[in-house]
Amino acid sequence: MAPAGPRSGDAIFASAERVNAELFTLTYGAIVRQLLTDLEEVEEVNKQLDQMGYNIGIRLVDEFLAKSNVSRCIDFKETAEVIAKVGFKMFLGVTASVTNWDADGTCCSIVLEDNPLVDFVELPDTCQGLYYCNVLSGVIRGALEMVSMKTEVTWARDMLRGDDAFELQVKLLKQVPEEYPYKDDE
Amino acid sequence: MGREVSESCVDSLLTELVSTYSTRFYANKPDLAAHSIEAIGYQVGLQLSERYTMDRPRFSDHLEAIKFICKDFWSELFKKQIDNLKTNHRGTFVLQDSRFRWLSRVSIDPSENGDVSEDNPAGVAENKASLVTKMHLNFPCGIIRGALSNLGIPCAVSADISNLPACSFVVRIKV
Amino acid sequence: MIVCVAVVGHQNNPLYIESFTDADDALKLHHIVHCSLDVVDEQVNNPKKSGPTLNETFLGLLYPTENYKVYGYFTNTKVKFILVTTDLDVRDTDVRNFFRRFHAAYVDAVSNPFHVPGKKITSKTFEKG
Amino acid sequence: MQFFGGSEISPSPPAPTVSGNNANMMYVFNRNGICLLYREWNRPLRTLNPQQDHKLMFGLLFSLKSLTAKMDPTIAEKGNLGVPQLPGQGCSFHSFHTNTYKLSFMETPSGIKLILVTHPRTGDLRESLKYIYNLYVEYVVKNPLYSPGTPIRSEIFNTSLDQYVRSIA
Repeated sequence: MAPAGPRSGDAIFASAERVNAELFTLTYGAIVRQLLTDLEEVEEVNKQLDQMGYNIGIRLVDEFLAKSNVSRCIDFKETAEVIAKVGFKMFLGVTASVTNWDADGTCCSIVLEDNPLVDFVELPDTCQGLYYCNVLSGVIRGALEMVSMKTEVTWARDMLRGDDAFELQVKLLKQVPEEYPYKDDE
Repeated sequence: MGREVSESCVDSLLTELVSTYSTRFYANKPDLAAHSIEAIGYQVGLQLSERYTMDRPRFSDHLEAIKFICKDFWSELFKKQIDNLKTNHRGTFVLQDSRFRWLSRVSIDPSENGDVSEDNPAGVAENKASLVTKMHLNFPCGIIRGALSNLGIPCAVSADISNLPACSFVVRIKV
Repeated sequence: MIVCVAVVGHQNNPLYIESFTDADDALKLHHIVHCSLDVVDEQVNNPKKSGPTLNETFLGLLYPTENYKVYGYFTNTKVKFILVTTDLDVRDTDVRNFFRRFHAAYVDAVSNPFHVPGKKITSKTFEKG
Repeated sequence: MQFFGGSEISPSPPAPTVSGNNANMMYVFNRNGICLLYREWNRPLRTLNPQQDHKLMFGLLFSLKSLTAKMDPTIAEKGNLGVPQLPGQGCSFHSFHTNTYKLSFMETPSGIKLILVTHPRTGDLRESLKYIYNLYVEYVVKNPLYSPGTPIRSEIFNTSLDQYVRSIA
C-alpha cells in the first residue's frame, strides 16, 4: 500500500470549514490596534505579534500535516515549497511562491501578492515601524520549529510600506534531531 | 461570494488572543485582560455592523435591530442564526445559540485527573477551564455590543454558559 | 457636476467634507451642507412625508436652491451623507448609485483598523455624469 | 459517527478490518517524549507505575526506530546507532507483532507519535492511525483550553477515540 501523496492546497481549502474573511481581517486589525494601545511601543507590538504567530504556528502545524498528508519534512527546500503552495492556500485561501534560493539552499523568500490580513488597512504615519503582518512570520517560524527546523524569518518587502508584494525571508539556522528525552538515571 | 479563509484562522487567532492577554500580559489581572479582549470585539462589531447593514433599510426600532443581529449578522459570522430570542419587554434581550461555534471544541474531562497531575485536583482544573471559557466570551460579547452601539443602541452584554455548548447572550439596553 | 460631498456623524459632527469648486464657494457649500442636516433630521424623525419609502437609506432630494440640488442619505449606523450638485436635471437612479458607491467606499474606510472616528483620508472615486 | 463541532474529519474513517473489542491500549507522545495520552481498554496485567510504563514504551520505540534505520539495506549513508534522527528521517516501521499483541505506530513530521496496541491478528492500521491523528487535531489541538505539550484532558476526544477504536479493533 503506497502512501498517498500530499493533497493539493486547493482541494483542502475547498473541503475545509471556511468563514468570512472580513471577520478574520477585522479581528486581526482590532488586535493590532489594541496591542498598540496597551503596549504603546511599536517595537514591542512587532515582538508580540511574532510571538502570537509562533504560538499559533506550533498548533497549526498538526492541522497542516494531518490535512495535507505530508509525511516527511526533512528537506528544507521541499518543506518551504509545501508551506507556500499548500499551507498558505489551505488556511488563507491564497497562494504564495518561493524564490530567491541562496547557493546552499538554506535561505529563500516566500512571496505573497494577495494577503487577506491587509484588506482595508492603511498604516498611519505614527506606525511606520510596524510590521503589521508579523504574525505570519511567527506562524512560519513556529510551524518549522515543530518539524525540527530552527529558522529566522524576516520581512524583505511589505505592501503596507509601499512595496509591490509581501516577501518573507526564511533562513534555516539548523535542523534539530530528536534526542532521547530521559536521563539514564533509573 | 466574498473572500473566505479557513475557519482555523479565526479559531486559532482567538485562542491565541485570549491566551496572550490572560496568561502573558495580565496573568494576575483578569479584569484588564477581559477589558482589552472586549474592546477588540467591540471594534470588530462596530465595523461589521457598518458592513452588514450597508444594503438594507434602516431599522425602525430596537427589536428590529436585535432581530437583525440574531439572523443576518449571526449567519454572516457563524452560518447559522440565533436559535432563541427572549425579551422581558423592558430592554433586556436574551439571545441563545444552542451550539455556539466558538465554544464547540471546548472540552475537558471531568472524570479524569490526568496521570501526571496528582497535585492538580480535577476541581481546580475545571474551575480554570471555566475561567478561560468565560475569558473567551468577552470577544463575542464585545462584538454584539459594538454592533448594537453602532446601530444607535447603547447596551451592556454578558454571556451565560451554564448549558454548554449552548450559550446565551444577555443584552441590556441602556436608557 | 458634483460640487460638494460630506459625511456627517451621528452627533452632526463632520467626518469628511470635500468641495470640488473654487475655494470661494467652499464656505457657502459648507453652509448648505449644514442646513441640509436639519432637513435630514426632520425627514428621519417625521417619516410620514411622501417621497422615498419608509426607512430607506436614500432620502432623496432634500431641497433645491437656485443653483444647486442637495441630496441626502442616512445609514443604519446614523451617518449622514450629503451630496450637492449643480446638475439640475440629474436622475434619481444616478444619485442612488452614487450614494451606494460612496457608502461602500465609506465602509471600507472605516474598516481600516487604524481608523479613529474622525476624519478620513482615503482615496475615493468621485465622478458622475 | 456524530461529531460535536459539526466539522468534518477528513479523510473519512477507513473501513474496519476486524470488528470486536480487541484494542488493548493507546499512547500518544510528543516530540519531547511527554506522554500526552494513555488510554487503556483491555490490559489485565500491570506491574509498572504509569511513569515507568510510558518511559519504557517510549524507549522501545526510540531504540526500535534507531535499529530499523541502522539495518536498512537500501541506504548507504547511515549514522551510528543511537545517534538522534529527525522525525521521519530514514526508514520507519509501522508495526510489529508478537504472539500476544500487535503494536501499530505512526510518527508525524512534528514528532507526534501514535501507538495503538491490539490483538496480534489485527490488520493494517496505518489509515486508522492517520484518522486518529485527525481526531487529535480536531479535538485536542483546536480545543481552546488545551496548551500544547500538556497531557490531553478532553472528554470529546476520549469519547470519539473510544468509539472509533471499538469500531476497528
